[in-house]
Amino acid sequence: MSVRLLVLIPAAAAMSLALSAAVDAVALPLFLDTTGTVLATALAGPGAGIATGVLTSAVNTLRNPTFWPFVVVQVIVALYAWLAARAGLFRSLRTAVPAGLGLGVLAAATSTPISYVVFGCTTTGGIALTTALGRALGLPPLGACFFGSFVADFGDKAVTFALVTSVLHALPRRTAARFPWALRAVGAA
Amino acid sequence: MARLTLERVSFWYPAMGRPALRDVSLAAAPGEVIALVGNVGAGASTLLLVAADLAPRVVGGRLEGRVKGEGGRGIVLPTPWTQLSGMAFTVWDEVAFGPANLGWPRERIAGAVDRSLAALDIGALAARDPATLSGGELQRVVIAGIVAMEPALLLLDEPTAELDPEATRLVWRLVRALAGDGCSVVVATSDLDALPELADRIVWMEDGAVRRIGAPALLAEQSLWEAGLATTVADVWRTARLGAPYPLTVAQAERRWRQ
Amino acid sequence: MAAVNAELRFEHVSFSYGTVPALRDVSFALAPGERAALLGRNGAGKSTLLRLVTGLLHPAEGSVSVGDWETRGRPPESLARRVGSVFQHADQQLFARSLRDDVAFGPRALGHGAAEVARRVDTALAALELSAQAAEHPYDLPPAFRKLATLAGALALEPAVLVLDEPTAGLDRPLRARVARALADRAAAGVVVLVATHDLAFAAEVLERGLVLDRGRLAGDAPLAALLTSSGRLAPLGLAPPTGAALSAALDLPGRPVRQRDVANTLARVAAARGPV
Amino acid sequence: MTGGRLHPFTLLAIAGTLPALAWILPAPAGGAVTTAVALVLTLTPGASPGLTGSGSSPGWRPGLVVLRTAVLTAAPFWLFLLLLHDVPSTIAIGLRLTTMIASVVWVGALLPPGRLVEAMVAAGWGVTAAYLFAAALSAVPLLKARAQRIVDAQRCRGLSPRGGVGRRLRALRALALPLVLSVLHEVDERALALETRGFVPGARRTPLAPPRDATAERAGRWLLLVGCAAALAWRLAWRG
Repeated sequence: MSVRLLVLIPAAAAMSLALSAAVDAVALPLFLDTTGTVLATALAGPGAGIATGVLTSAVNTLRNPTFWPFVVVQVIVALYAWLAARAGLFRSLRTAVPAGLGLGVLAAATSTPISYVVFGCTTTGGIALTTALGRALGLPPLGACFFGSFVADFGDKAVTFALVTSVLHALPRRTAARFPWALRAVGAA
Repeated sequence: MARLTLERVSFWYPAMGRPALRDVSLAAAPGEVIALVGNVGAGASTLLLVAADLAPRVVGGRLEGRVKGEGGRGIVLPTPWTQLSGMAFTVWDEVAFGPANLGWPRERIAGAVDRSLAALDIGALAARDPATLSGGELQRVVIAGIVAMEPALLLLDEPTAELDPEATRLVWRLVRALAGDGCSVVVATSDLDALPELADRIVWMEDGAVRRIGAPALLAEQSLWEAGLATTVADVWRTARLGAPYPLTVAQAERRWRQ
Repeated sequence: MAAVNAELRFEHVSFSYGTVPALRDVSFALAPGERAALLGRNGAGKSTLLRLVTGLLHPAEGSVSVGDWETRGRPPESLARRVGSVFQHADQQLFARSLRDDVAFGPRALGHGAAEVARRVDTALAALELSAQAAEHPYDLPPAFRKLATLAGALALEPAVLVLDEPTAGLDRPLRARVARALADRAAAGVVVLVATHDLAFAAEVLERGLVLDRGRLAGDAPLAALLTSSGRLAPLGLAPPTGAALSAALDLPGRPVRQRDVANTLARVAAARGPV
Repeated sequence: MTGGRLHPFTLLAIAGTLPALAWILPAPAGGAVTTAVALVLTLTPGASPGLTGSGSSPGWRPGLVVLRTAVLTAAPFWLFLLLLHDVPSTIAIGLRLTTMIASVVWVGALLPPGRLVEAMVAAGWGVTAAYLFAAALSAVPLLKARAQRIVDAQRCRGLSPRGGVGRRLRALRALALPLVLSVLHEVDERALALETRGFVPGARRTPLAPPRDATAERAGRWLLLVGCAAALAWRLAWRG
């Protein structure tokens, strides 16, 4: 592991958590806390991505004590982003956003059992309220919980993939050439 | 015995066609202060990275020619906020980061850290969290972090860019003191007016190549003046079309004016 | 290119971060075309004052106005029509694939049409002699050029007031001269230029008035040349006269010029009168 | 019990054991005990500001501040649980969550990050693990400040963060991209800084102030682990 790639991981993790300042400015219900995980995977492969995801969860737990069980979701996101990068899905928004929506479903499906078992579907206020709405619509408990997580997750992951795509395309030539996976992720390898 | 020897060195950054260094030869002796002067893009920063054995080893790219360094080397880059270790939550630990990596015993680390904190006049910041420092304070902590490793060759890239005039004078005094203790220093700076008292030799660089090497008096010569690299006093003296020899500093001008 | 001319006015402005006072009862006015240096130690309130002009902060007491616009109640994005600003580490705000696109960000955000945006961008790039680098990726350029790019971005807003925080940090002498020329040109067109800086050599070249902040109070408001040649007034700020002014004092040149050109001309005149040196 | 001077690994072991037991032991008795223990722990005077620096707020005894943070973080969960579940389930899940929240808030407030890094280095873990955790933790406040500076700078260029979702997403791009690009651009410089200061991944380095790790504490940590395993085995056997 070169020092350069080693430096990328905590930088990407901290950057994910710092993005909350941008999200707050535009008042959108997004987390973007897997941006670093997806970006590190698209730039340096699954190893860097998983490490970034785990690190993001570890540091995030200190701010939101209830978030550490979702380290599993970060690992799933890294693996999914690896497949997307190998398929060069970051080459344009047209391929990246649908991939992001797909990840949204997968992330919701992964976080639902965790949310159900650990939190009784009250991970965040938003998820609890949408779960209650699901129950009111007659969905079974687990189904309602999935509905709650899905509404929170699918938009977030789609925007995350779109953001990573525009980052990869905005990268200067010199920086992109230095990361092993960047060119393949945008389908230019 | 030279601390640093560059023989006909050329260097290309990765994915860049044009060389950033062209056939550069330079040797730095112990106790000597060499100043690299040149406009943006002249190659001074690249030369320092090569001298610090970071290019091409870490930065990548291709190097031709021979680079020989003797003894420990440390470089201070011009962006202090990227130079923090990230592993220290107090200024004292931050300055101790380098020495600790060298595996020194704790007593030696403590001595080196306290000396370099005092040398940069930031002893009062020792317990502070580096994340809470101003740009100028951070720059001095980064310099202290390299000085604490007691390098035989100290490389400085625009070390005073973020500093106010008082801190700038302190850093230049420190460079002179370190050279006095035998350290060789190569510094890239645009603070030309400080060089007559600071530098033993001036290296004028342009477009990746070394145009001239000489004593500080170089900073009053016609070709440097035309490139905008003369000291302020030399520039004023020449603009006023007064005769040679051209004074470099206010003090020298005053002596010439009194004659 | 009729920039709307507007006066920058502070009236009894006070501001505190929580309970910590940053500015206390500051009043001054800068007429169109005036160029002022904002001097003071770190923590004296320089950045706070500049942020009050842009609308990032609003005064606790008193008022800040740009022409007939009072900043109270106006967000920065609205004041951006009249105030161009560049703060420290501004190059971290760049994100376009080319210098031209980034400089165009401001005019586009203000809602100007493509032709007007192009005109403003070309003018701003030309003012800083960056036209040759217009198509380059900002991150492929040396850091000094990225800093110039953010200044070009502020010029492209064609504001009535320009506030800059250490615009010359990290620039070499030719690039500092470019910034000086661009600011002098804007001021001549009626723009108010307010620059917080430690670089007194740069200030001497292009700025004319000195506002001195000390622990949140306006401790001085005087012609800059007088300030720059008086080491007595500069020392408490941790500053010393720039080399040109120091030479002018050391050689006892009449009129104490501070601009390098003026020092050289006065020196030539006095030398001619005295006979060969 | 001066929590502050316990070895970092002991603090982490305790903060990990309590929630584990809260899930293993039968509700609601198990959860009630672990919650009580966790809440009492938050009263141990937090000496220096810990990982989250939440232990220091004037006027409140340090301990009370930590307790207050834990209670305020846990309260909304009880409310939402009532919304979705009957009372017994609410109590069972609520107690487990409160134990977890109180434990994390307690260790967050009590454990100075520097001590944890030193403990990792002293324990012989390569500098890599300590670097990854410390670098990410220390970079968050710096990058958050940079993200806010970028928001300010873009608004000063006319960017309005208001408007429809479409406009706000475009605005988000102009606020997020600069942060990401500047961080990526600096990766090289950060690597150069570490290299010039002798940082070699996986290498051993001199610990500056290794926290004292008494054998009793080390035994205690193993005891906690064994205790959890035993409780788990008992619970599985009891249910089986």
